[in-house]
Amino acid sequence: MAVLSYIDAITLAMKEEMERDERVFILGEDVGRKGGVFKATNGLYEQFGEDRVIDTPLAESAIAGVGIGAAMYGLRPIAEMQFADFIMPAVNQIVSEAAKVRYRSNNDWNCPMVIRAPFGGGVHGALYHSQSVEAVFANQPGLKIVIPSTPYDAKGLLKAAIRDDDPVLFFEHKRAYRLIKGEVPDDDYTIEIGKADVKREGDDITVITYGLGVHFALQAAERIEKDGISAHILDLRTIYPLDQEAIIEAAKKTGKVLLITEDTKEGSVMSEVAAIIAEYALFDLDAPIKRLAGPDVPAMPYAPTMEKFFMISPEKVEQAMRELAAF
Amino acid sequence: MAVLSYIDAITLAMKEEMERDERVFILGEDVGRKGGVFKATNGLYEQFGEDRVIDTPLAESAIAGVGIGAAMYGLRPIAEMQFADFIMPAVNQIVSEAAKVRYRSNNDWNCPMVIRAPFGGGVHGALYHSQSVEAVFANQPGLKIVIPSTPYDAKGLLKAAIRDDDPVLFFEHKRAYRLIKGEVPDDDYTIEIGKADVKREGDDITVITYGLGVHFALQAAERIEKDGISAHILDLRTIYPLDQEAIIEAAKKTGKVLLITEDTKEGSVMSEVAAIIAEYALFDLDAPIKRLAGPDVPAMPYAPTMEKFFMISPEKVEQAMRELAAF
Amino acid sequence: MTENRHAALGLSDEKVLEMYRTMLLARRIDERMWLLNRAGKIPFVISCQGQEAAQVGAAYALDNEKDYIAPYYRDMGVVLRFGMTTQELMLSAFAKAEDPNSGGRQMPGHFGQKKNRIITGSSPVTTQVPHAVGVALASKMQKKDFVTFVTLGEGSSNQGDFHEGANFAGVHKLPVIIMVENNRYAISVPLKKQLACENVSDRAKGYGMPGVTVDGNDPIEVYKVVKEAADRAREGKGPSLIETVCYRLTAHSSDDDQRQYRTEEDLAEGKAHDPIMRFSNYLKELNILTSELEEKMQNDIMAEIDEATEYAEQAPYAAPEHALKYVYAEQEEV
Amino acid sequence: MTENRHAALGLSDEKVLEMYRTMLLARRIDERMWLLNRAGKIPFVISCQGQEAAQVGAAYALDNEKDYIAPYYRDMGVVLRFGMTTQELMLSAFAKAEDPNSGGRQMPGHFGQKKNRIITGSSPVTTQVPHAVGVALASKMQKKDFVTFVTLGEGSSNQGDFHEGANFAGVHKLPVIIMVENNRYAISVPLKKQLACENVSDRAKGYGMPGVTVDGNDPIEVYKVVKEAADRAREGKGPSLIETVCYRLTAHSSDDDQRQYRTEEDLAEGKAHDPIMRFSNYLKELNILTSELEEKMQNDIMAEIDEATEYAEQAPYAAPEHALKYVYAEQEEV
Ligand SMILES: Cc1ncc(C[n+]2csc(CCOP(=O)(O)OP(=O)(O)O)c2C)c(N)n1
Ligand SMILES: Cc1ncc(C[n+]2csc(CCOP(=O)(O)OP(=O)(O)O)c2C)c(N)n1
Ligand SMILES: [Mg+2]
Ligand SMILES: [Mg+2]
Repeated sequence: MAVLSYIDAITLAMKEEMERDERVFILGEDVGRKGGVFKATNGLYEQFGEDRVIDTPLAESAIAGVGIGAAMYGLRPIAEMQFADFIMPAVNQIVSEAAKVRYRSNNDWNCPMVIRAPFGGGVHGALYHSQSVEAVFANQPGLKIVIPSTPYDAKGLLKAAIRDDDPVLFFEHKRAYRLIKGEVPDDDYTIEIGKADVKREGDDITVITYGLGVHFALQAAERIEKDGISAHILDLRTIYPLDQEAIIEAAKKTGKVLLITEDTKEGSVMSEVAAIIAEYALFDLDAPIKRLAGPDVPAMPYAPTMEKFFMISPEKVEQAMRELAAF
Repeated sequence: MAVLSYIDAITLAMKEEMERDERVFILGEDVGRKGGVFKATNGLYEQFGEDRVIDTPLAESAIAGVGIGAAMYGLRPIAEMQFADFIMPAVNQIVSEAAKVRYRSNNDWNCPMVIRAPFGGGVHGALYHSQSVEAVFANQPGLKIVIPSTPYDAKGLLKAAIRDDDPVLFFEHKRAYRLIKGEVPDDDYTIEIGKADVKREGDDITVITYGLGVHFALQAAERIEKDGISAHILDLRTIYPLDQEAIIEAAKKTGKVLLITEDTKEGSVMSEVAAIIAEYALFDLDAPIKRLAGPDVPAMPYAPTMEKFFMISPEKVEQAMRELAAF
Repeated sequence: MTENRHAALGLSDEKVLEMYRTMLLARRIDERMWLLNRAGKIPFVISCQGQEAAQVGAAYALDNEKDYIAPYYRDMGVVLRFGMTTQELMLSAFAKAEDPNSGGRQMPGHFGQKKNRIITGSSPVTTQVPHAVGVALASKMQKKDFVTFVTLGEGSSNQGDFHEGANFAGVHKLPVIIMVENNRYAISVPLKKQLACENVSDRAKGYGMPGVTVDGNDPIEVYKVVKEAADRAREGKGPSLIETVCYRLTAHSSDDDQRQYRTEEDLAEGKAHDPIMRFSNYLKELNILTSELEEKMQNDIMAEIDEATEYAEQAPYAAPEHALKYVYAEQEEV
Repeated sequence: MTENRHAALGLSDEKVLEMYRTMLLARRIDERMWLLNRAGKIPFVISCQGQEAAQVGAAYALDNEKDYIAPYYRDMGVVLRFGMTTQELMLSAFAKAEDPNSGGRQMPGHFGQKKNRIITGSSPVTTQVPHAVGVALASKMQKKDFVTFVTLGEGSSNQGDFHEGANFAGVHKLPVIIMVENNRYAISVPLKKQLACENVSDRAKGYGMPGVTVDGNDPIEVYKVVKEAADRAREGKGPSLIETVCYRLTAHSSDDDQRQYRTEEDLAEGKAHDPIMRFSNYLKELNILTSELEEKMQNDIMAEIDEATEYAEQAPYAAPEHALKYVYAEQEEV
């Protein structure tokens, strides 16, 4: 078992799936010769050629829309949006088309497509290279949205997404790309989409989060454990549709729930998580459901002072966890 | 004081604002000679001419984007999206641009623009002429989203939206257009954006909703009152950013909360309302926070059987209210 | 004397008669739907009337056993040629469970039928252009020789998706035919408020593809240019843009009243160019169609429509709970 | 002997010297930013290098006291002419509170300065095209005689917003100039994978506007065509599309390594066409510029940049909590 970075696990998943199934292909901006601006498709152009790793014109609605067409035909496109922030021109194709193909045709057609996009901040990306965009889509039945936190999950979930018969948005935290490393089996495994994962067992407080937040929570959990506070950490992994059962179980486990997202707070994915708990586990709660999130401002500024102010961090997470434990 | 339909109140608001301020103008598809496919701009082309009531090419991203440009210059565009479902091609302009103009320029530029769009179902509009799209936008700081329920509110809120110095999405329930009538003062009043409104005082259960849901709740409240159940009804009116104070107060009032939206449930605006209550009024609750919403399917089907199954109704609302009261 | 223009294109007399019948069938189904709508039996109609020549001319130039089509809402003439039946169209109009397009989930005019390679469509205009380009990309990648055919209105050619889709097809030289059915109106907005160029086909150059404008009232002309485009596509020479100019003979849809924005003369001009009348005359002048044959054709068609209407009206709606099905692949629903 | 090409256009020798100085200033600021980036002092640079002639030629053809501009990220030459100072550009590079573009909220290259009518820009490419069209619409509605000038890259001309914006401008005959700075690459993707047409300006016809392609390495040529377009616009004759062809002399940005996808010859060809060198030669051959004058210019510029850098480096960042400000109009924030 090799130790891989988060991004290498993603590259590996695509490589293996492209070797396994000739219907799988990649399209996006700079994904070919350059191997992607983050190098997520590194080496794939060389291995599979320009017909299966397609440098498209600079037009996201076409990247999504052409992918949808190819997927409806029966291929398995993986479309890359260069930054999640630039998925916005493709919203109509994703929401009106990909999400609704199966439903509107009464199961006659389907759209087995993956749209990958790097998201998230803390990389001096400023307003338009730092956003969390999942909340825009996490209200559209027909879509699935996956956000892995570890290299292991990234590989298994991306492979599952590519094999899925429905459209999957796959958001990758760009700061995790090289920061997060972990063991990744060489064999061909998949992880079921729609299932959250307990990343740490604990008894005093429950933290529910995803993406980079998982690592921040794990680090903070180590620290507060020294003070005898035991944190239970649930990694959502699929943030739409949510794994209600796992959420309810995790909330009930400790009765004190902290929800963490890097996204701005109001209307985030964590609102739905809170609503699920308030609807199905209310009487098991010993504390108000707390949310730690970005401030409600349009996006993360460039200047380091303001970026840091916006961004969640292990310290902010630790403080929120301590406060909740003390409640 | 005249009794006007919901749509006539909207037309009147635009007419008055265009008379009052020559910077106000309308642009959209078929808004001119035809007066809009729903007739919301009826008579305005005749009164103000084709330069101020502009029939645009069929291109929503341009309708939004050209409006944004004109607004940045200092005009006050009112852009009509023919159906809320067709706002999707304009998401990039709305989310990346309109919402962020002020913030990204550090208050140097702003974007005083209104985007109106008819939304909602129960009109045999099928998948693409029935959607509630507010959840897509109700996570974007910089935007305000208004959804009036009555002719009175519609006029006052639309006038406030037009005078607002920031972008406002103004969603109008298309089934309310001619169904809902009410008294509308002739004078020039506005209603503050960002404030919810108690539409009915009550003690046993709290219903929080907006749009057509308000009327369904009011009807149901009348009926259950006969059985001694007293319902408190809060109309959100502005669904982003939410009026937290009013929500918390309404929830605390009865301790039993029912949230109603016509949108699909997961990730709806009601998730945030639930989260606010679970964060700030948890210990005042006597029952789990219940949500009545559309099923999590892509959109409302055309066939009357399935449309009815999807759509909320006074009967469904009444039942949910009774169940909550009995809790 | 009228010149025979179809023979030189390889169209037999039987073929053109069949084309005429398809045009007439489309027109009559459409007319019936308006009647049903006005009688309160179906909530909505959107018409092919005035565009049958373009639709049928184009569809016959394609291979209806292997090509893919991404039609827009007016394309009844196209889908009839590609195998959708009168009964199926009526099931769709009545929104019944058996409707092959959507099981009654979508409005009529939202075509889709996999077995006939009719790609499922939606309401937001022009999204089908990138889809068709994607299917054409698949065709090229898989080294197939089918062509993908996509249509839209002239107003819709102003959407970004038209530009992005056409450009993608041009760059990758994909086997796709983009046909704009220019009926001079987008609901109430006339051509000159939609486009500043003379012809929609002027846009082709910007995508490195040939662009041609033809009389959309003449199925033979349309057949000719679509056939050429299909041949080019199959030979690996890439996409084409075709504009068919015609008239919209009805209101935009059953929800519209076009007298609000169209003059009497404008409407009369449209009627004067009715492609059905014109093609009928052409065939009669060449003695391919006779009045008797036409009457029989009409009678057959009316019987077919009566039967289809009867069937569709009686057919059941989907059960209410069917609304919950097919959000995701079945196995996931449990 | 070199022919004087600027006099006939009404450009005095002082004016062309000023143009040259602006080009040189842009180049030197840009080069300094790269040094600062490589020294770890600023996180990001995106360059104007190779496009200064097009930018400055165009900007001088506009009225910098009344016209509006919606520049894209490379347009340092344009914003310098419109009044943004070296110090302001450096404040932006260092993301300091005083940066007039965004108070340090946006990356450098995201221009905006209301007092100079520089419309605030974002990162998603091409969104500025409809904005410029909207400002031009306001100009027409308010019967003003200013022109709006908007730029973008050739790759960006494939976005739907280009099409939708240009079409809107064409239909409404708006006073807007759309200039595509074609540097043959969109990050790593070469022109032929972006567009299938010969020239980006081939697209103009589809919007009913004139389209012209000029040598983007020659500020005089660019001045000429932009001046003509501005005159047309002011006379109510509507929009124009201009394509300036040039080379990108740097990597796409400080995050890119262009040797991954560009050959040595390609890079050398760019260098050989350096517009600064070329314009310097032109001016020298006409005895408008001397080596002494050029040296003095260089020295002045370097002093200006040194001072600006020093100032910007010392200047404070915005306070952390400033991140909370200006989401909505102040009065609403309480
Ligand atoms: C994105 C989008 N915007 C608006 C509409 C509403 N709408 C339906 S058809 C139509 C006009 C289409 O005109 P054109 O493209 O010329 O086609 P035609 O109906 O004339 O055949 C409009 C505006 C829509 N369906 N989709
Ligand atoms: C909508 C969008 N998609 C992707 C990007 C990422 N991106 C930034 S610049 C660029 C290439 C632009 O190429 P071109 O338009 O030719 O301009 P150039 O940089 O060559 O001047 C890309 C893909 C973006 N900024 N916006
Ligand atoms: Mg039309
Ligand atoms: Mg370029």
